[in-house]
Amino acid sequence: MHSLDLLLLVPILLPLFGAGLVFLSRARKRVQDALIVVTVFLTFAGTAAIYLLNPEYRLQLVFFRLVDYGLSFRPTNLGTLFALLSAGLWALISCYALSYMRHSHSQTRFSSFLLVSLSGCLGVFLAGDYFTLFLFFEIMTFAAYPLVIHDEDDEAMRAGDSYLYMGVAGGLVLLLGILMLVWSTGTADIVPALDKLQGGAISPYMVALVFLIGFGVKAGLVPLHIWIPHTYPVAPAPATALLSGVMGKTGFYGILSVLTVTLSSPLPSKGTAAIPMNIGFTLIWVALLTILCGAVMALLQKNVKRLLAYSSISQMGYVMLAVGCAAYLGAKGGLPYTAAVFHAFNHAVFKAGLFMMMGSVYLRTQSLELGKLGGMAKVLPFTAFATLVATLAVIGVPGLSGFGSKKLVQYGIEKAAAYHGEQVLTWAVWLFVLGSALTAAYLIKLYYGVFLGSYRGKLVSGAKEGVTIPAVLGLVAGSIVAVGLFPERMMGLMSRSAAGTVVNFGVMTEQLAAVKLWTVSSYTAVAVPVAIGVLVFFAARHFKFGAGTVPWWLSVEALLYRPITQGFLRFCCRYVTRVEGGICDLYDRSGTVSHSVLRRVKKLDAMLDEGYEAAQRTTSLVVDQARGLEHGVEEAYARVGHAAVETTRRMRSEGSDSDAAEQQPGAWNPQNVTLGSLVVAGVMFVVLVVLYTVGIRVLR
Amino acid sequence: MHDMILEMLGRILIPATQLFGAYILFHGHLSPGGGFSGGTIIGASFIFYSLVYRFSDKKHRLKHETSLWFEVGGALIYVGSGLVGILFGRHFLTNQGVFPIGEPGRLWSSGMILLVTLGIGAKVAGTVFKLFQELLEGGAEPDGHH
Amino acid sequence: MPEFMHAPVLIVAVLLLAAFITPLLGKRQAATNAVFLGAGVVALVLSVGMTLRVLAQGTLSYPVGGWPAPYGIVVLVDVFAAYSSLVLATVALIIFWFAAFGPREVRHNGAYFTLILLLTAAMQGMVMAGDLFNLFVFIEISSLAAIAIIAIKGTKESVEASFRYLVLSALGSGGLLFSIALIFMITGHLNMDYIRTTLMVTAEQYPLNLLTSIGLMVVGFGVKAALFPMHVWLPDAHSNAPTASSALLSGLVVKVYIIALMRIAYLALGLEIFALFPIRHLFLALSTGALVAGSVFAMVQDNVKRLLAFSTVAQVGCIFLGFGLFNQRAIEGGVLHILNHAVMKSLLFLTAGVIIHQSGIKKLSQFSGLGRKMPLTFAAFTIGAMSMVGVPGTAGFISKLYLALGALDADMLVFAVLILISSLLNAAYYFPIIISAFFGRDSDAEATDPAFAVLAPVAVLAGMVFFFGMFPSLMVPLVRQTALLFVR
Amino acid sequence: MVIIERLYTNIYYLISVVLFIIGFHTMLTHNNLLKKIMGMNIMDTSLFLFFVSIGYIRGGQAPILREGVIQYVNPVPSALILTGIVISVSFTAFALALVVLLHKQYGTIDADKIIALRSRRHA
Repeated sequence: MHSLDLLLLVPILLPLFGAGLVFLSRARKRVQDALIVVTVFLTFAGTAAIYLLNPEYRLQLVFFRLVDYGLSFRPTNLGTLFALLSAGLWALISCYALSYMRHSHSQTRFSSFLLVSLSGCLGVFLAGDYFTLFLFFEIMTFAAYPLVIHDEDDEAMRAGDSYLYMGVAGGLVLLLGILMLVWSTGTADIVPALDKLQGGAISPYMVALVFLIGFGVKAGLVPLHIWIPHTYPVAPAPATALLSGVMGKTGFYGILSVLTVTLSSPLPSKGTAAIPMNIGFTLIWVALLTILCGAVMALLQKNVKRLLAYSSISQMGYVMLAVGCAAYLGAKGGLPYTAAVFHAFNHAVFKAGLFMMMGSVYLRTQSLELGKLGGMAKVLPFTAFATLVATLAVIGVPGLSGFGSKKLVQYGIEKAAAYHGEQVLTWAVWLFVLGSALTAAYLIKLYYGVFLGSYRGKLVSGAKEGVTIPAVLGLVAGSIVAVGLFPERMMGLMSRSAAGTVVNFGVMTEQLAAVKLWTVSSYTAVAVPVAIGVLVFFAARHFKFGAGTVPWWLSVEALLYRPITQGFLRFCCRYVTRVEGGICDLYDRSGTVSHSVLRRVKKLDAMLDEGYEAAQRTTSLVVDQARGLEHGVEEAYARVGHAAVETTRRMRSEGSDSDAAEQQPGAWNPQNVTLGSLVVAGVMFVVLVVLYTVGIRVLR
Repeated sequence: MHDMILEMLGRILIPATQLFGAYILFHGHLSPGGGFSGGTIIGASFIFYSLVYRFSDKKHRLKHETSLWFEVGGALIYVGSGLVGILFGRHFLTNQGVFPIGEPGRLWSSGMILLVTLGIGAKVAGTVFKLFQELLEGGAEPDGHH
Repeated sequence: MPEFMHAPVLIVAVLLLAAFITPLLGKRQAATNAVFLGAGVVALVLSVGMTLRVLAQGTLSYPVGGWPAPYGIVVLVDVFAAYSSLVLATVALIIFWFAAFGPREVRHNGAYFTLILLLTAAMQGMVMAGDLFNLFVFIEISSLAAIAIIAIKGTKESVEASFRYLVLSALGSGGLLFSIALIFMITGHLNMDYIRTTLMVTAEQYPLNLLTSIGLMVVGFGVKAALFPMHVWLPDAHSNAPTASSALLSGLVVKVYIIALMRIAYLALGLEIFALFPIRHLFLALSTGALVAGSVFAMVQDNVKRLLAFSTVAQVGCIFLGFGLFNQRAIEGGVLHILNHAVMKSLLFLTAGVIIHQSGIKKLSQFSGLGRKMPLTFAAFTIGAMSMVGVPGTAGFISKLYLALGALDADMLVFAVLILISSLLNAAYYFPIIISAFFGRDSDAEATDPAFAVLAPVAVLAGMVFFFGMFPSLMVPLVRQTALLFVR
Repeated sequence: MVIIERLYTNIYYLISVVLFIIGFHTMLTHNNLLKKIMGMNIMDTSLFLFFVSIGYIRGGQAPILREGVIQYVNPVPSALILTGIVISVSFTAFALALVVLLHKQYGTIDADKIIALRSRRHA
């Protein structure tokens, strides 16, 4: 372990440490603020150092063996780039949050979890294997929950539920994907593994699908996006800025890693090359669906933050489109790869900026309903200007950051359409243009609704902006312009992040060199969608399109998720109660069965009883008879004895006259013992002896 | 309340029962019998004793502590004589080589077996009587408030 | 380490001695506590020493009284026994600590401690017994003590629940004794080693006896371990017991029977014979039922302790799943889950007890806003719940991970998905509690965090949840060797 | 005849199984708690019979060394059953104690009535 490698711990541990300190210093507001600022900027500095060092040193840090796989940090160029971006945005947004949340409740909780989720987010970008990535992914998900539900009203709680359960479910699906990967390849490291996957029992498509679902929840792919429109509007502006600008990018980062690193092989054969191609092809269409759904839904919204939420979905669709193209093109996918990274980068900056700008509007108006707003340009001229810059950047006006990246995405999709000769993909190009037009339309709607016209509501007078918020917004706007002015240089920076992926560097450099941004045709390529967008906007305004609300039952949630969850629960309950009932039934049934058996036994018992009784009766009968017989015999004996006595007496009286014995014939007298009684005693003795011997035999 | 017949019977039977129990107890290693049987018989004599005096008489009443001491003492004798083996560097409950073994067939003939039997007997007698006592008078208050 | 040669017997003897001395101390609270905790500490020290010895020198076989195996009683401490003993000693000590200094729910603390010590001694004896009959005796002692520590609360429900437990437990014991008798009939031995060697010869002659015996054994242990369709006694019993008892019952007692069953499986029956009958598939089916049914039933509970009890039913299913899948990693997962679930379920039950004691609220629907009034307690509850859900970094994640990998190893993707679904279901019933406690509307209930002495054992358990989540490698040598006992 | 022969040789096992089933059945199906306990005892007794009869040898003597005795009954089952009896006694005693408590609290020892009383209280 190189000592420089320990630098990797700074962005992970410093925010956690800072969060602890912030919690401890909750009594002293000034110290707390200072701690937050110091922590985020130190973290930013650490991340910057990693970014600068990484290409040369290849920092890596492997820890104690967590399970079999260890906790490892092995940042890629892409990872360090996004870590730098996240830390930077986090620093800006934290400063913004200090001003924005000044009058809010539970500031300590908000700040602590802000820092914890920063740690989680940076952990995702710096992770060296999927287990580490997953660990920090989950930390981020859970740490962001208190940020989402900060307002604690009913709406926020409901949004929080949807955020949390989608997050947990996504996390579990992701875990399943990681398990599949580990099981079939034996490692969770982020390395090319397609060859091993191909031979395994689990199809690579399955793995890709599971990973896409797992990361897609965070990235907001349609139809996994349902938590976004619930969550973004209710979270405080800094939290939304982070969710949309940074945390959503972790999903993008994951998908990009899976598609261009894990599901690739260093030396693709014919069989393996088709797999990422097919996956990329599918992703392109999912991404187009995401772009269009997001854009249309954004156009229909009346709440500014909800509009921006759908806009985020739509913009992430662009990014995913580029990712799909990169996967589709394989080694020749350098241009769309750069496009994806570049657009993700830009989107992070301008969308975080837009949410913060709307936050500063909200501070003055306490409302973000488009119908009630208007004329803010007069109240907040600087914010209006910054918003204009950001909006135009999203639309893709030349000279601003969105121009270069959007152009690149368009080139990417055109390249994909040309590459394998799939005719269908030319349609994708047209859909792309349609998406751009819709984007222009809803952004015009946004800007028009908020800043132009006149404001009829009441302004919150006490809430002064201070210096921090304009400074942050200015920085964002400035960076948008700066990036927009030198897109080629940025492209060079972005393309460096393709190191370690399937992308062929040489081909990429050629492709990028061939890109001509500053041409008339590219201006018209921007102007046409914008013109269509303006038309759409006015048409929509004229026909009051988007004034009504979309019926709830048409949403994905009502159509897909709710029936599934409810069905599952109902199924479980019914099934389980049935099983439980079955068990109880079984117990009962066993009781009944044994009862019936026992009834039989009882009958048998009764029969036996009867038998006994009969036997008894017979025996008693026999005994009676025997007794009678005995009586008779006794009488006979007695008579015999009597006769004998009489005879004796008669014989004696003939000899001598004595009557003494005659008075007590029954008394014990040896003379009374007659032959008959001796016989009886003898018989009884014999019977006893026989009984005894037999009994002993038997008893033994 | 005194019952004349029970009392007279008790006077005759209780010593005899106890003597018989003691006999079985002490000859546990020589003939069928031993701690369990002997202890139960002695315990039964205690039960008989309390039945005779119907628990009314404070003077004749056996205390809970007494049966507790019987129980605990018996168990302690058992575990203690087991531990002696370990103290002598042998195994738990070792008999040979730790306790003096007399002539076979005599009362003192099998080392600690007699000791252990006595312990078990005390324990069982105490337990049997304690069970009886507890079933008659023990038990928590009806609704569990204490 | 020859000093620890006597440890297996001494652990049981010390606990028993303490159990007998405690009632003598009467009302002397300090002395009672000292004896009670002292015995726990000594048992833990002995257990640690014994485990180290077993790891260093292999299986420890201790002939009681110096008599050799077929005639004498032999205590057989292999890796599994050492591991189980260690788990028992550790978790039990923390629960002792709570029982001594936590909120008092029982009138006769002396008698209560006696029962707890007896229960612990019996459990320790059970996991180390080398012959079937001593195993049976310890099972009976532990059953009796377990029933008694429910009824000792003295409320109507607890007495009724404990009577139901007693009846079912007696049925289980009857089945067990019958099965032991059948095995004795076939083999003429009670010593597990000798049974195994004899069975190799005689098993083929008496297949019916053996089948009956194994069936009765699975049912007997199943009733005692609350395997899914035989769990009917558990929710009432575990939810109506005093807090420390609930923790002890749910955390340790239920699992000890699984340990005993599995020890019989590999020590006495031999795995070949165990594999002859479709017990593994039975385990798989029943544990699936347990995972789904336990979670779904937990979801609809309103009483916090009943919810935890139903969750135990599900988690027992998880452990059985590991043994049902029957490969290296799945068994490692099941064995680890014995420890992890012991730690986290004790944590949850103890915190639930503290919450109920401090606030007087049992119903989940009234938990709203309580978390802000007693943050430390609910933080501990949250940690336990997170671990039950299987959030990475907590102990529950590790065992679920192993189980899921084991399911994949067995080529049964279904069970990996099942484990994840059960995690999701866990989330669905644990998170609403936490969310409503921390972020819900304030209720008018009065509650504060208890004193530090009460919270300390809870805090230690919470620390253990994280510790075993971050450093599972500490237990891995034991667990791995244990799994090797099964998968040779 | 073979059947009778077989019955005769296995009469103890047979009787113990019959007793076991009677005990089991009594335990499960009777509502009266005392009868449940009786069932438990019958079941235990059947097991003791079973166990003892395993070790019994016709014509064997008590296993105490004496001159002139060749056949001994296997002492192990008897010794075990002694323990078993003790366990059974403690189980019974404890169960009886519980029944006493239940009677104090519910005023009945009928399981169904107790459940009815409980559910009424809950409702």
